[in-house]
Order: sequence, then C-alpha cells, then structure tokens
Amino acid sequence: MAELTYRDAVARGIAQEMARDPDVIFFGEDVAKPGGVFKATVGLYEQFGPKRVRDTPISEQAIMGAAMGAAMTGLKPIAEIMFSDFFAVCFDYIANEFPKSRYMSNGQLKCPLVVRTGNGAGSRFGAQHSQSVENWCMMIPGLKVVAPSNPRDVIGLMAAAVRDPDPVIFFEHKSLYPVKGEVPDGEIVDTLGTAAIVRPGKDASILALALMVPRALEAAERLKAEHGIDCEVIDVRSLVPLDTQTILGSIARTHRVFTVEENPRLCGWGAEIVSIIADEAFYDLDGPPVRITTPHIPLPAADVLEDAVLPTVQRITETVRRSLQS
Amino acid sequence: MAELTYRDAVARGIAQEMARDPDVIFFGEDVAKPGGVFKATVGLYEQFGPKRVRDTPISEQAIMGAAMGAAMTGLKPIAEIMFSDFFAVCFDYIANEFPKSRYMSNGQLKCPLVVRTGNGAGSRFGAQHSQSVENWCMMIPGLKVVAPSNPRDVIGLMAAAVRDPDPVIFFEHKSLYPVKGEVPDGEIVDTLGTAAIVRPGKDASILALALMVPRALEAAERLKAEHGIDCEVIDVRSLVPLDTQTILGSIARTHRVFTVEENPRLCGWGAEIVSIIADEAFYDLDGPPVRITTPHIPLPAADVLEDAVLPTVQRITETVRRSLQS
Amino acid sequence: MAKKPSRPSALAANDDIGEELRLRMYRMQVEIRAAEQRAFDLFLQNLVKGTSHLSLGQEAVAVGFAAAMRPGDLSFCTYRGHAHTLARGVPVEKVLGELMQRDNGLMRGKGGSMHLTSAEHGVMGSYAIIGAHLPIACGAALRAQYKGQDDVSVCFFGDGTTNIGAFHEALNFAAVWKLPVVFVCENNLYMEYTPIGDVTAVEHPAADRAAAYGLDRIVIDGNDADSVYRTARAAYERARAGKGPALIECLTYRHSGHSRADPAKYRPEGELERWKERDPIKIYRERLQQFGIAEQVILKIEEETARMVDAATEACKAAPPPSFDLLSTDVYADGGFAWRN
Amino acid sequence: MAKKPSRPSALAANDDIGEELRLRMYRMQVEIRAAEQRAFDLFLQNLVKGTSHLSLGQEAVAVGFAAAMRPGDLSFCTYRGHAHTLARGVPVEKVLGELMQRDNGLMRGKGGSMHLTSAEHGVMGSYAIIGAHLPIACGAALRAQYKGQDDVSVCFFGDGTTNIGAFHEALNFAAVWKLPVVFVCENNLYMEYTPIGDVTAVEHPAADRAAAYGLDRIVIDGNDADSVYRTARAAYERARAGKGPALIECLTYRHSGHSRADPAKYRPEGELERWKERDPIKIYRERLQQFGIAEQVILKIEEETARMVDAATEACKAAPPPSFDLLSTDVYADGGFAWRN
Ligand SMILES: Cc1ncc(C[n+]2csc(CCOP(=O)(O)OP(=O)(O)O)c2C)c(N)n1
Ligand SMILES: Cc1ncc(C[n+]2csc(CCOP(=O)(O)OP(=O)(O)O)c2C)c(N)n1
Ligand SMILES: [Mg+2]
Ligand SMILES: [Mg+2]
Repeated sequence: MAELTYRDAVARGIAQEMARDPDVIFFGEDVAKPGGVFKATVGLYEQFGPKRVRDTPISEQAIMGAAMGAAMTGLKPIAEIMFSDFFAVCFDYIANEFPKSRYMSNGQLKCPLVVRTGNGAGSRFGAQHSQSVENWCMMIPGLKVVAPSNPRDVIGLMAAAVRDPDPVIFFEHKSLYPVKGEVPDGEIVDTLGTAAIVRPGKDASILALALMVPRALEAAERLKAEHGIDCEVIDVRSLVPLDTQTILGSIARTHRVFTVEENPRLCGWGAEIVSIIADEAFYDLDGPPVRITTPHIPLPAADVLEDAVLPTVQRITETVRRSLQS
Repeated sequence: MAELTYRDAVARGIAQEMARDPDVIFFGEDVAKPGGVFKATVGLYEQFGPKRVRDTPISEQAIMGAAMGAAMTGLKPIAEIMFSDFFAVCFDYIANEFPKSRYMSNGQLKCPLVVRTGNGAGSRFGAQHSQSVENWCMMIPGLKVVAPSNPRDVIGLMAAAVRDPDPVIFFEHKSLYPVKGEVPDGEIVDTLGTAAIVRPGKDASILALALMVPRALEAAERLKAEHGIDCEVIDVRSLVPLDTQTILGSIARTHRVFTVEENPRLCGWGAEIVSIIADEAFYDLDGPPVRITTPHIPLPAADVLEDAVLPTVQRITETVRRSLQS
Repeated sequence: MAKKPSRPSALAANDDIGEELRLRMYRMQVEIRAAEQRAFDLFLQNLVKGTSHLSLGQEAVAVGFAAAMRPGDLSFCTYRGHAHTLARGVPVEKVLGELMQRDNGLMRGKGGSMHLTSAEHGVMGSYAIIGAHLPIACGAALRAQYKGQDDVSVCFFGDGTTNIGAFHEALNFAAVWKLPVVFVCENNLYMEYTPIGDVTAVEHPAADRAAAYGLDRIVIDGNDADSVYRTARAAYERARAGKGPALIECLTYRHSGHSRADPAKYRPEGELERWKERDPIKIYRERLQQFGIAEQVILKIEEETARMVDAATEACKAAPPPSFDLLSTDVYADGGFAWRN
Repeated sequence: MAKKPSRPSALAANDDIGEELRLRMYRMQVEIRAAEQRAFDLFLQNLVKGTSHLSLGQEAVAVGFAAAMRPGDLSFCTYRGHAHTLARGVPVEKVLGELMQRDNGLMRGKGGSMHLTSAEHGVMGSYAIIGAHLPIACGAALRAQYKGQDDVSVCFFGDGTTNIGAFHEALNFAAVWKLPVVFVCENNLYMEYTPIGDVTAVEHPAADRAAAYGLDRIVIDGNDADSVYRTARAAYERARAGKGPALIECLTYRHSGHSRADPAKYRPEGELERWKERDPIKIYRERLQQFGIAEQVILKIEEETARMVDAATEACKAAPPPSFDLLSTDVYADGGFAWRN
C-alpha cells in the first residue's frame, strides 16, 4: 500500500503496461520531455526513451490517426488529447474511424488503442477547457468509455484499457489530479464494464462518475447524518460497457435513483441510464428518477460562477432530500 | 398550394430568405454551380449569382469558421455540410465555437447562422455516410436544432432558422429528399421550438423525428386498424428549443410514451425526452416509457441489413402493441 | 494507331521493368477497367446498390503503385478504391459482390463500395471521410519504423483532398518523424463536380505544397503505368531506407462521373475526348507493341480477363444477400455488439 | 546603453512613422509590459485565477499590427491575447478585471483570460482552441468583401499553430477567395514546452508554407515595432485593395513561461538572456532616443503608465465578484438560456 496522487497514478498505470508489453507506445503534445501539461506523465520519457514516448506537433487529427494506424497494424498505442474539449478537433477519429473500422471490414481490422484525456471543470479555465464530454463518446457505437474517480482505479482501468482489444476512451478528471488515495503495491489490473458500490444504502441509489463520486459520497453522509436518509452510492466507472446489472440491482433494492453528472444537461449519460431504468425497472421505482447535472450552459470561467454551476454536495443533498421527502 | 418534393423545398426555403434579405449568403461544397450533390440547391446560383452562392474547397473547418466569422460581423450565412457525418471533421465549430462565443463574451458576440446538412440512413451508403447525429448537436448548450419531416416544414423552419439570431443546425433527411408534400403558396415562416401533433390519439404518445414521422404515423394507423390502439403521434421537429409543453401535455392525456429514433441507442434525443418525462411526469405514466431506436451499432451498407436495423413500421407497431397489452 | 516498334530488342535490352511485369501491369489495368465497366452496367440494371466511385481512366496510377509494392506493404484507399483494391490482387468477385451487397462480398455487405478492405492483401481499408486515412497511414508507418519492419504504407487520395486539414497534419507528422509512408495524390482535375483550380490556391494541389513539408516536388504522368511504377519504386526505396515520406502528384483523369449519380455535365467540351486519347490502357497497349509483344499475347490477356469478369459477375448474381446475423457481429473484438452486461 | 542619435533631424525628416505614432507605440508597449507584469505579480498573490498566457517580450508584434489598423479593423486573438487586446485600446482595468475574475472584467468573468473580447474595440474574440480562429477571421473578411467594406481582419497565432489542420484550410480558403485577412504568426520558438523545430518539417513554420497558398514569403523581426508596423501597413493596404490575404511570420520570444504554470526550464542556457538583449521595449526606447526624443518625455510615459496600471489594479481589487445572475444570461440572443418551453 502507498498513498499516491491520481496524477501519479496515471504515470504508474502507463508505466506498468509499457514495462509489460513492448508494443505499448505513448505520444501526445508535450507529454514526453515535458512530462505533460498536467504533469501526469512525468518520468515516462526517462524510463522508456524517445522511441516509445514521443512529443507530437499540435495535430490532434494526426495524433489520433497515427494511433489508429499503429493499432491496426500491431501496436497498442496510448495517445493523449490534452483537454477533452479538443476531441472536437479530431472527432472524426473518435466518431467515424476507431469505432467503425472493425464493423465495416467485417472483422478484418482491429483498433486496440487508448485515448487518455483531461476532462472536467474546476480549474477556472472557461468554456473551451473545462467540459465533461463523456457523452460525446458514450453515444458512439464501437467505443469503450471509462472515467476513474480515484488513483487505484486509474491504474487498474488503465491496465484494463491497454489490454483491451477495442478502442477505449479514458477520461481523467483534471480536478482529481492532485487528490491522493491508497494504492496497493504490485500490478493492478481492473475490469472494464464494472461499476462499484462505494457506499451501500437502502433508501435511494445515487449514481456518479469521476469528480462527482466524492461529492455524492459526501452528500450521502450528510443525508444520513442530517436527515436519516441512507443512500447507496455507485461509482459508475465505465460507461461502455455499462454495468446495468449493478445499477438495476441497486434500484431493485432502493427503489429510487439520482444521477449526478458534470455534463451539461441534455443527452448526458444520466439521460441514458435514467431511460434504461425507466424502461426496465419502471415498476421498481417508487418515485421519479432525478438527474442532477450542470445546467445546459457553456461553463463560465470565474471561480464563483464555475463553483455555482457544477453539482455541489449541497445541491445533491438538497435534491435527494426534497425528492424523497415530497 | 403546390406539390413539392422535400428536396425542392430546401431550395425554395433558401431562395425565400435570400430574396428577402441581402445579408443571407450560402456556401458549401458543390452547392453552387452543381446545385448540390443531393440536387437540393439547384437554381440558387443562377438566381442569386456567384457572390451570394459559392462553391468551397473540401475544407469543412473553413466553411464553418467562415460562416461564423461572417455571422459575427453582420451576415446571415447558410452553410452546407454535405453529410452530417462530416460534422466530425468540423466539430470544434459546432461544439466549441458557435455555441459558446456569445456566452463567453458576455453577449458581445453573436452567431446568427444556419448549418444545413444531409442526415440519416436509407441510401445504402454505409457507416460513414448514413448516421443520424441530431444528438451530437442537441447535447451542446447554445445551439438550436431542427429536423423537418416534410416539405412545408422544410421551408417554414428554414425561414425561422435563417431569421433566428442564434446558430441553428438544420437536419435534412436524405431519404426524404424525393418525398412530396403539399406546400402553400407565398411566404412560409414557421416557429422554432414547436412540436406538432400530427395525429391525435388517446392510448399512447409516439414521438418521432424526420424520417421516423411517416413511419410512426403508419404504425399508428396499423395499431388502430389491427389492434384498436389509438396513438397520438408527435413530430418533435425542434430538439432545441424543445417543446416540452406539447410533449408533457400529450403524456398527461395518454399516460404512455414511445420515442422512435433513428440514432444509435445510447444518449439520443429519446433518452433526453424520456428522462424529462420520467422525472416530470412520473405519476402520469401508466407504464414504462419505451425507446425504439436503431441498435447501438455502426450502420451496415447492404440494403437488406440497413433496412433491418432502422426502426420499421413493423417494429414500432409491435413494440407499442406488446408494451400496451402486457 | 499503334506504331510498329522500330527497335524492339534495343528497347527491351535497356528495360528496367521487363516483359513479365509489364504484362502483369497490362493485365491488371485491363482487369480493373473491365471490372469497373461491369460495375457500371450493373448499376444500370439496379444490381449495384448505394453509391459507387469508379476509376475509369485512372487505372495506371493504381497499377503502377501496386506493382512496385511487396507483399506486406500496405494500401490505404478512398471511396474511389476499387482499382487500388483489385491492383493488390483481391479477386473481382469479392469486389463486385460487395458493390452488389451480397454475402460473397469482401466485407459481406457490411462496408459497401466505399470501404473495401482486404487485410490479407494489405488493403487496410478504404476511407470515405476525405483526408481521414492520411494520418492513419502515418500510424501504420510508425509501427513499421518502431518495429524495424521494412514495409511501406501507401496512401491514395484525390486533388480535392489536399485542401482538408488532415492532409496538412499528416504530411507534417510524417515528415517530422521520417515515416515510411508514400502519399499519392491522383489529380483528376475535379473535386466532385468542381474544377480543382476553382478551390485551390496553387496550380498543383499536392506538388506545390511538398516544400511546406520539406519534401521534393514530384509531378508525374499518371496515365503511364511505367512512369508511375518507376516513381513508386524510387519512393518506396527511400522510405524503406529510412529517408522518410514522399508526396507524389499523378496527373490523370476520370472518364466517368464522380459517382454513379453524376453525368459529369460540368466538363468543358472536348476535355474528355482529349484525355481519352491518353487513355492509360491504350498507351500501355501501344507500349507492349513497342516492346515487341505479339498481338495474340495481348488479345489473350484481354479475353481471359473478360471471361474472368463474366464469371465473377455470374457468381455475384447467384450469391445470396448477407444474413441478418451479421448485423450484430464485430462491433467489438469479442465478436459481438454488447455495450452492457 | 542608449547612444545619442547622430543626426536626429535627418532621421526624422525621412520618417514614414512620425513622432506622435512612435510615442504611441512606445506607450502601448510599456503599457502591455506593465499590465502583464502586474498580472504575473497578481498570480503570485493568488489574485489571478485560472490560467494566463503572457506576451512578455512579444509586445512589438501586438503594437505594430494594432498601430497600423484603423478603427473598424478586426483583431482575432488567441488565449495569449492580452497584448493584442490592450493594443486596440481596451483599458487595462478591464483586462486585469477579467484575469482576476471580477465583475469589472471585460466579460465580467464569464470568459476568462483566454477569451478576451471587446467588440467595440474590434477585438472579436480570443480563441483557446488552437487554429479555430483562422477560419473565423476568413468569415469576417468575407463579410467585408461581400459588403464592399474596406476593413481588414487580422488574425494572430503562434508557431505551433501552423501544424494544425485549421491553419491549412483557412490559408487556402482565404487565398482562393482573395479575402482581406492578414494572418500573423508570432514565432516565439516554442509550442508550449516543445521547441518548434522538434515538431515542424520546415524551419519557418509559417513563411516556409506561404507558397503552398500562393502567398509571398514574409519573415520579419518581430521585436522591432517599426518594422512590424511597416509590414502590417503594407499588408493591410494590399488587403483593402482587394489583393487578398497575407501570411506574416514575426520572429520573437516570450520571456515568461508558456502559461502561469510553466517555469520554462526547457530553455537552453543563455537563450533567454540573448533575447532579452533584443527586448522590444529596450530596442524601441533606444529608437526614440535615436530620433531625438527627450528622456523626460520617455520617462513621463513610463511613469504615467505605471500609475495607470496601479490604479487599474486597485480598482480590480476593489471590484466585486460577478453576480450569479450572469450564469444564465446570454447563452441565446434572447438573453437567457432556455432550451425548452
Ligand atoms: C470530409 C468530407 N467532406 C466531403 C466529402 C464528400 N466528398 C466525397 S468525394 C469528394 C471529392 C473528392 O475529390 P478528390 O479528393 O479530388 O478525389 P476524387 O473523388 O476526384 O478521386 C467530396 C467532396 C467527404 N466524403 N468527406
Ligand atoms: C486544438 C488544441 N490543441 C492543443 C492545445 C493546447 N495548447 C495551448 S497553447 C499550445 C501551444 C501553442 O503554441 P503556439 O502556437 O506556438 O503559440 P504560443 O503559445 O507560443 O503563443 C497548446 C498545444 C489547444 N489549446 N488547442
Ligand atoms: Mg479529384
Ligand atoms: Mg509559440
């Protein structure tokens, strides 16, 4: 066991896989010599050298395309897109190329790669550097999508992503980089497609992802302490594959569900999961499924404004309380 | 009144607005002299000349950026992206530029433009030329999004879109281009943000968009004729603004809802609307809200395969029947 | 029209290509021509579904570049990729079957005409979003470089494609990393229905931009398979030797419309006719004669090819449509499409 | 260091710039320097939030290009846009207020340091996605051309930006349509923390690519405001006259790190020091002296500017944070954010 930051867990996760498999290479903008703008990949260049860890031009399409071509022909690339907002400048690869080539070729082509990216708000960077865009990927058939909430999951899911034979989009939350957590020694390998019940409870299920997980947990503690409401908190972890068994199982016990999303309101992962629940677990529900999201607006830069729009512990607590007590 | 194809309605709608307002210009790939690859803009070049109707290079980012810069400074551009799948090569403008500049500038900048695009399946073009991507736009705060299902709406919503002071994404359905409909003479101007009840009914509400509207209507007729089930069919028409009043009003009367979407399954507009209904009209619902979608797969090219994956009249009919009779 | 060769033996003696290869290149050009003309006929009979983009008139580019490849070299094509796919040795039946959306097609109808792929022949996909495959070809070349393998990745695209962002990113990327990738621009004068000069700031959309990536300016006659072959061979050699990428602009012309929907009325009068005089197959047939190849050898190739394409057509007509099971296979590597447990 | 000018009057007699403009250009360079140094101090006090990208050392580019503009000309900037924004006459308080995320900021804290916008000064936004604003500037220029207005759109970006697709698309688009847009590449030798030469196929990332768009190759000393000004003036004149776009590469250097988070340890030893000898403000101060401007005139400018920046700082410190109402305003043109009825 060691205490590790989420940031350091990224480098450790990548290093674990690069040490294991010489076909794993890693590239992106300022990731090698500089160690990444978030310092999440410090040391990899020194450890694995300039052939395996490479700085690229500002050419997100080339980065993604090169990752795909390398993956198709035998490597296991990890490519960084610095901020997930920049998926918009290389979205063709995410939406049209990675996820469709296997299908269109009737299984002749493969695309085993990992795109890792800094996602989410909290750094006062404004509307073009703060978005949560997991739904941009979840909506595309053929991708896999994960978003860890803690250092241990960063390493384990990174290993699972690198070893997975399909394209995996790996969302790191920028506001979690400095956060520490306990991490076991030795190799860690997790499983894609598994949600985690991080707090059992019986009155309602709160589903959260990434930065929203600690907030949901804190809200659950408050709800218990202040209102006697006992919430189950689920860290969704993997949007595709989606662990509907764990989610539906929880609803079957608690009969109420709340999703806590950082995305803007429309068409987020919360909408998808709520729709699944509303369809498949309709008769389990004792009350409306409620989505707690960022409002449907671009993100403001100023600290006071940004803090006011993301779901807060306060807002989660209040929403659940009001909904359960109404 | 005249019979017009959906294709010809596009040209008529654009011509109506260009004739009215000299600040309206139109450009895209092969749209001017060639009249568009779908022949939807034939005659505009001849009528309005080479200054106002222009062929561009294959540079979707330049097209979108140029539309935005022109819109910011006083024009009302209509830009074509030939196939909506190509939004992926210029997605930065759609996701990060058009919709955020007004907000980020605290109202100093404006972006009154229309992006029109050929959307949807049915032409056996395969996975990169057949997608329905309305949700790629609905999910982005700051855009408006419409998708007409008939020639009259094409003209009226085009006028509304051009006159709107915000960026509007205008989805034309490729499989509807040859379809004819009655269109009144003279100017037609519709209103964004209004759904239409195209068939009143009392047993269930079926919400559909674009190509799915005629299929939903046909299914409703079959359900009535063969099973005595009387469905209300709503043509959603506008995803943003979303006419939740009409939708929720319908559910309040019918107590059941089905969405019929061409998008792949995850995070579509159906998920959003179902989530709104599940939250806000939970106690109105007599049974689970059900989404009828294309499965979550890339689209196959072959005619028999493509026909099998889009929601069909048969599948809509069966899904509603089974769900209501269970 | 064909002139008797004046000094066949002298010509042949100095020949760096040789009779066998030249006959192969002729056969392949004839095969592509016949297969694509057949595809066109099948449209008219409504047996080819969806869209289709023919390379009639551009066969020499496909054949010259493919002929200079070794097994293991990789081709990255566009929607206009039938010619390049056939040129790597993929059977006509497989290609026509895909165009006809039958179960015997190369991808059993799942991909369609714009996405021809035959990994076993080194055809690593045909890409229908303009420019997308240039960076992808870089990635394949990066793998070769990284693993010390000496295959070359060859990426084909049109003149219009030089104006999209991915072109620029890929060229710079390949040049900076000295990747063994050869970019081939088939300048057929049109971006769909628009003359390339109307939308491009330079006369030679690829060659006039080579210097922007530190590359040599190369423009060649794309209708002469021999000069295509020689240029290809030199570029592959450089790439294999670690000297980095090349960008080659081939001047050529498509005889048919952009796609099946296009009657190509935008051509200036006489343009098509002038280019038909420089038809690559006509040029090459004359070349064979100049090299003293007997007329009956040439005729035999033509007849064999015609029979083969007929047989392929019949096989496709007899083939069943793809079965519905295919719908949900191969979305993911486990063979299925499950996005949930 | 400053030498007495030998023949001040002769120099001044042949001067196409003139004392008034030259003093304005000096004042503006000093103002930008002082405002940005203040911004840096305010970081250290944790009063500037989020990120921030300073142009310390690059002031001459901003000032030369702005000085040659007329009112109505439009600037399109990047995240590194404070200098360009100030150079158009936007008050320091408004800029610092935005960096400090106060209600007196240019966008009242909604945009942040990377998105400075002042439409009334012709600053049509600062863009934080690399390359995005080059096509947008084309659009503004298209409007001018279409409406017969004679303003010019000027688009600033860095060396690293020349490797992204949008650069290529915009340059070709502008050239083909002969748009009145001037593209200004500030080559400060680094793409964030990576030397530009490590990731670029040519030595001059912008100038060596001008020919790919049929444009002239222009590389200038970006640390000399006069030569920047003259180059700008010529480019604007051509653009206004309908002669199309220009691409200008300005050689310069940033004295600080890429952004507030960057200590810039990747610089080779001595590089910063060498460039500081060519500090644009130092160069320009000497120039003023060469032109016989009295020391006290120069000192007065410096003192006035320092006082003004102090006052602006105090005003910002005293300003309240933005109010919560702002959150939901101006998503749409109706002033609100309603996506439903
Ligand atoms: C990103 C993108 N934009 C537009 C298209 C539509 N499109 C298909 S082919 C084509 C013209 C391509 O011209 P060129 O590169 O010269 O190739 P050619 O068809 O002549 O072989 C266009 C615009 C596309 N497929 N992808
Ligand atoms: C599309 C995109 N990719 C990456 C970034 C991250 N980024 C911000 S600034 C920068 C370096 C830009 O270098 P250059 O163009 O030389 O401008 P400079 O910062 O030196 O002024 C990068 C990579 C971004 N903002 N947008
Ligand atoms: Mg072409
Ligand atoms: Mg730079």
